[in-house]
Amino acid sequence: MTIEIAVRHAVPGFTLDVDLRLGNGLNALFGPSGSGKTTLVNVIAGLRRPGAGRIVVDGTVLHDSAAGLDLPRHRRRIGYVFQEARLFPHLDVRRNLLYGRWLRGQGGGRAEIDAVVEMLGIGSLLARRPSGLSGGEKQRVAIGRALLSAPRLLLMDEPLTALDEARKAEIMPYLERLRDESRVPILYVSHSVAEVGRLAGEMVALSGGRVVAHGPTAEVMAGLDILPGGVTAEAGVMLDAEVVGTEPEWQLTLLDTAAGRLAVPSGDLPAAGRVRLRIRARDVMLALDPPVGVSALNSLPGVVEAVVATGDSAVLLRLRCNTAVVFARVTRRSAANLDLVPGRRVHAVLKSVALDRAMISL
Amino acid sequence: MTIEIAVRHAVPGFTLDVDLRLGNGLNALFGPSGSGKTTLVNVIAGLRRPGAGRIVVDGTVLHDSAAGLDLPRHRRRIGYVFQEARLFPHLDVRRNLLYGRWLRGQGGGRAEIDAVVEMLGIGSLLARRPSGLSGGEKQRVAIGRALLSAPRLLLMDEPLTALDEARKAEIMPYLERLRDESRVPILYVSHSVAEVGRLAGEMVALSGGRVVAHGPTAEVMAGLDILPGGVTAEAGVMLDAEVVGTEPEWQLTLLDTAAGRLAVPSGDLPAAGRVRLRIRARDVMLALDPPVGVSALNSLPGVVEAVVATGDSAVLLRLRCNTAVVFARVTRRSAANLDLVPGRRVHAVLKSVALDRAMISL
Amino acid sequence: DEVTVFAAASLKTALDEIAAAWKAAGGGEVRVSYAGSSALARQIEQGAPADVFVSADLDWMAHVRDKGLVRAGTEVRLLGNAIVLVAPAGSQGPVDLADPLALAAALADGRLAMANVDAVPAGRYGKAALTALGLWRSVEAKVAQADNVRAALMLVSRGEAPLGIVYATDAAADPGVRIVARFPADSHPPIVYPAAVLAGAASPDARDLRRFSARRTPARSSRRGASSGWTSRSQTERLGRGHRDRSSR
Amino acid sequence: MGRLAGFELSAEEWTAVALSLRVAAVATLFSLPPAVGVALLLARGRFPGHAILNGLVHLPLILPPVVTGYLLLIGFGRRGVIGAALAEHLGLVFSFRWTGAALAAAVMGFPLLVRAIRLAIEAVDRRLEDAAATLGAGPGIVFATVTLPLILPGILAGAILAFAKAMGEFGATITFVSNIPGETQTLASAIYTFMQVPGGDAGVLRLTLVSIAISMAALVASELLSRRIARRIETR
Amino acid sequence: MGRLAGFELSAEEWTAVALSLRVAAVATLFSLPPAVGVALLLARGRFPGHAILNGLVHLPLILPPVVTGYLLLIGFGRRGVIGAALAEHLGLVFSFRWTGAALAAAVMGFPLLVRAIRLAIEAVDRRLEDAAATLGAGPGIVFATVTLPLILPGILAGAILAFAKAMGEFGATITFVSNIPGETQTLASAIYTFMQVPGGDAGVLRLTLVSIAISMAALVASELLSRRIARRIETR
Ligand SMILES: Nc1ncnc2c1ncn2[C@@H]1O[C@H](COP(=O)(O)OP(=O)(O)OP(=O)(O)O)[C@@H](O)[C@H]1O
Ligand SMILES: Nc1ncnc2c1ncn2[C@@H]1O[C@H](COP(=O)(O)OP(=O)(O)OP(=O)(O)O)[C@@H](O)[C@H]1O
Ligand code: MOO
Ligand SMILES: [Mg+2]
Ligand SMILES: [Mg+2]
Repeated sequence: MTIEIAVRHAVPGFTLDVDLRLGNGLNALFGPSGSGKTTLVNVIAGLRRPGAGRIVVDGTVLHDSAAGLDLPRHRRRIGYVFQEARLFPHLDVRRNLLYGRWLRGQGGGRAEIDAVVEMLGIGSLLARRPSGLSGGEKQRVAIGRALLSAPRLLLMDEPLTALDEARKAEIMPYLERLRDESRVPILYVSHSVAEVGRLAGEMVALSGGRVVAHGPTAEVMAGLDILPGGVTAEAGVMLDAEVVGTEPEWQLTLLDTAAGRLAVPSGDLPAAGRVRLRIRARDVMLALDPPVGVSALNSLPGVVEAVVATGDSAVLLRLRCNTAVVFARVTRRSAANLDLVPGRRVHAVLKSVALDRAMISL
Repeated sequence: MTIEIAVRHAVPGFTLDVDLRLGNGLNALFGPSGSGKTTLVNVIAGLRRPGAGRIVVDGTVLHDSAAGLDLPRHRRRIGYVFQEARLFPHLDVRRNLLYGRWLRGQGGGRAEIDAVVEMLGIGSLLARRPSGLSGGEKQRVAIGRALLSAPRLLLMDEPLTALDEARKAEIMPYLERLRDESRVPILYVSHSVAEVGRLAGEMVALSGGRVVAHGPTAEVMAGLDILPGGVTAEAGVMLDAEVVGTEPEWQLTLLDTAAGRLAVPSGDLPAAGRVRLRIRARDVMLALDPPVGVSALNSLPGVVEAVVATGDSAVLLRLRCNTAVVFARVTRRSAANLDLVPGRRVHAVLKSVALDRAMISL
Repeated sequence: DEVTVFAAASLKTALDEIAAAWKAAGGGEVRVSYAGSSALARQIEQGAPADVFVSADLDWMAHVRDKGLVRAGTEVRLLGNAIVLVAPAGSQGPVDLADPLALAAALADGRLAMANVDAVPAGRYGKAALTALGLWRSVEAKVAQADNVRAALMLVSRGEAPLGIVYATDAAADPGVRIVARFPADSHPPIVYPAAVLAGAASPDARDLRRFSARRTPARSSRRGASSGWTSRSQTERLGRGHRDRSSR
Repeated sequence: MGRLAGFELSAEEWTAVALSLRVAAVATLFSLPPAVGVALLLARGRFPGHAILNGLVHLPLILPPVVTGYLLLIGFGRRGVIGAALAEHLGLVFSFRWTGAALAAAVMGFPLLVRAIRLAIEAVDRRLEDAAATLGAGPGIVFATVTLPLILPGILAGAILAFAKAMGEFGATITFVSNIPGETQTLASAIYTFMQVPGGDAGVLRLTLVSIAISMAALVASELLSRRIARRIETR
Repeated sequence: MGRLAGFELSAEEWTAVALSLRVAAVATLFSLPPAVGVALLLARGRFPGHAILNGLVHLPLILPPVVTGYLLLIGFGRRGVIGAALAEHLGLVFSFRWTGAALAAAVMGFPLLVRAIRLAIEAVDRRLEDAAATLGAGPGIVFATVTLPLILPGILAGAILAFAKAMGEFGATITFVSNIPGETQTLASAIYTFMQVPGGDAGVLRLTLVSIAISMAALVASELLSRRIARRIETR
């Protein structure tokens, strides 16, 4: 399944102009406030008619200005979690949740409903009306409503912002399963690199209505420094990894990546199979010799390939560890002290606890 | 200036019951979705009348059920950034911004207005109406409106959620200045430990309408593991620090803390004076010997005092470095490998880049 | 059998009595629809299910007759009336209509309450009488024209207007006013309430009811007798003689 | 009819009361669906005849009621263009029937009904309708499941206005269907009749009080209902 | 009155047109502030007499207009309790004056005005008012700077209803202040007069068209204005 979006939409003072082809899975839409994320999502949902363009989802043409085609919004089968909850004030939470499902004639699926309700922690709210709900409660109901409407494409506009970390940590694995098992493609708007890094296979960075970066999340993340309003703290790489074993007594899981073997906390990780691991440049410490007597369990030998970017006090280095690229952010002084120039052999030292569940996507 | 809040407020299915005495500065209100944060803030603002209780801000009694006293909301001089923006749809952005200021007869202060507009990046929106603004734009205008109303207490309900990291990074120093210079106390609701850690002197953790932890942010943070829906990734300590020098060629600033001397990126830090530094347990690596040939610039000698908490795969250790407490989170395996038991001498190794601006508050 | 009568609203008291008497005398049910003559005439024109039409003046009866909706030879002058000048009950003395200045003087800066002088029969009779007496010009600007006679009467009895022109029957029924002058019968077209059986009448009783009514005018039947102000049938016939049916406006 | 004083109603007056209730209820109920349709068109539609439709709807308010009644008589009377057609094809006769009184009341109350519903429609947050559409609701379903429930208080407000108007209306009614006891004599026309005769004041007072009592009961009921609905859809 | 056919208006008819405009405009403008006040009370107030106030406001709709006119006469006539007091202390005379026609029109239009404004008030998002209060706005200022601007379209809608009603109202007017050319003879009374006369149809048609034209112009103007306001406060 692919999503093709080539649209131009102008309002006074702002023009959205994108040409994107997105694959299956969860695609992140990233960019500063006012960059056009919501506008793009609205155009896809049919809530705004683009000035010109073409939108095709999974072979179905949703819109084609040239051909005068415009599929009515209610036939697009697009689930949309709005930036503001938009719950129906006259329906209780249960009816809000089941609204889309009921319309699509999918009354059944009790198990699925229960699972969603459970995951969102809204079981006790079912009989309530939206007016008395807290901000985060509203947001959770809105997520549930979209999930339960059996969409063929899910648009989520900053769905987790009003939620606490614990709740996010419960919802994210659900989104991962949704992405992987039900194969519903998701377009996910977020300001959080952590969320995007964990969930998104591909990532689109918008700025001023235009696409400034697009590609596999790992690659785009690596270049985040150069993004407008850069999020240096989160720059890093994503590595494919295979679970090759566990150390049950320590609750550690061993991953084989192209960069080498790494031990990470087991948590809810599977005992076998493939996962993806994000390694932030700021979490990588460089040592000239293999470290001994330190608490960090992971140490990957590698070579400095390049100085990617230089800031006031820090530099971003590209390392090659085995066949993989890993980034490391160190102070300029350390880079000078250790003579971290291209060709220099180093060890990338990583604390296992820094490779926690937030850094791993299934 | 102090804030005294002792209120009980019940709605069907939920009871808020708090008794708090908050000091000056920025106080964080933290807790899972539905824990009563917005309810508490509404009670303080006078938007909900508590069933019983007493609220005193800076000697002024805002509410006293026993005495039958209830200061009308518009006389409370409380600036409130709502969880949803609540901009006036019939006024343009400029008039929205100046609404409170105009009412308090403070037409002047062009410089302040310009500074706020600049900081929020809403200069180009001034003539627009709220209806066409993006989510983040609305939120920024709402922040500006509250800031400019010359409040004696500022309530901010998740004010930065819809903003990108870059924008947050611009607004946070402003809030710090507000807190320190204009001495307006702030009650700040947030789910983000990073924000809270950076901004808040004191922190209140709510759960189910009750205060489950309250104290200096550093102390509460240290105990975050035990909080419901714990946010282990962010646990750590806050240290008072004095700027004792800079290394201009490396753009590094040297801080003296009770734990020892640390080098951090200079950024916009002052060349002298006091700051506070947050050190997350997950960023601390432990080494038995002083590390050499590594990129981490900071290494603090210390002694393991206690194993504070033990999780599946990690342990949280309390170290004493000089006179200060520092926490370190390491895998259980490392703790066993290195025999990290109370009394063990270690070196806490910290990357300078991990001590970036987000970890330092002025 | 039931008879449906379309009658001018001002006849309600009189016709209710006649209907009761008719029924007591062994007649069938009578349904009376009271409304303005103009409305009733237009409704008859549009095929209303009425058997008998009782108009407040000759004009609307003529209108209906001209449309061929009246059964020939059934027209009678059912009731007669007179117009009088009234003042609030507590007011002073009579007004001499022969004196060209008396009426205007009695009004002072007050209003002369009348029914609409262009549209409502009572108003038209009053205007004709005032004109004939040479008084119209002196009071024209002071006339307050009401929707109907009852409203004019009320203006006087409530003291809003010092004088008013109404039917003798109205003046007699309202203790709030007193008659201060009577208009000579020849100063205005005859005040008659013509009744006729309509061409489309469905009830065979209609003819009898009309005859019955013409015999039992309230002037004779009513307990209050002549004090009700209606003129007897004989007077009515007499008054009508010598005038064209359609009075000039 | 006799009894002019005293507060018991005569049989004929009870008939008028019953008829008024029936007329007002039927007029209000039957004009609801077209009123909702027209209000929707006026609130949401952008079409050439917008101003004309809007004007037409307000016409019964602008015209003196007797003129409206006269136009109804000409149009919907036995001999009227529409009246004749309706009688022939649908067997629906208005002239001099209580149905005609209901038609007159419906027409007179229509502008009030439409305006109330239109105001309610214009107050609906269209973002909620957008949300319903993304969940698969077509325009009809969006209307039935989102718009309609949200405008219910407005519909109720309009209905109570129309009902009250129907109780008080007589100008158009008496002109269109006359004032036939038991068939078209409503409370208002009965009051009018009493007003036309000397000494009718007691009758006027009596029937007026009845009319007020009925309308008040309807008013209070609608307020309670409306408050219940409003509580459910509070957005606060 | 003379001319029954032909489409030019007589001098007297022009006077009636001018008077109708004045009466309708004054009635609408002067009833706006009390209508806003009453609508606020009804929409927001929780007080014992709520149902009674609500009933009182609807009374002119429930009562046949002539009864309303009669009550006005009793209350505001020269000899009326209120009328006498007003005349004495404020020099404000209603009886047989155009001001009385305006009062009658205002009273008849009041329920329509109040209901429209009340619906608008009930649609206001009170969270915005709360926000204004935290910014230092007392109840009066909140009303003036937030509530009022937001209910403007509703006020406009009510005003146009009241204006249209004032153009068409004659039952209460003629009963209260009678039909004095140049003083209280409005277009509606003139039309009514023509209706009473055999052959008056042409006159009815002519004046009716004038009345419609005026009201249409007002209607179109209000629509345009309302749309401009609505565009400004769109929340979409
Ligand atoms: N009127 C009401 N009736 C019943 N429950 C209510 C009512 N108002 C609020 N609550 C409940 O009170 C609890 C606290 O709500 P509050 O808005 O204070 O939460 P919060 O801490 O701000 O949450 P969030 O982070 O999601 O905004 C919620 O569970 C909410 O559902
Ligand atoms: N009707 C309009 N008129 C003018 N500008 C508009 C209009 N609608 C949207 N815009 C502008 O378009 C830009 C993109 O808005 P959009 O809502 O897509 O931003 P966003 O990327 O979703 O931002 P955020 O993260 O703050 O939600 C904004 O600057 C907004 O002000
Ligand atoms: O418009 Mo009227 O004057 O209520 O019948
Ligand atoms: Mg957005
Ligand atoms: Mg909240």
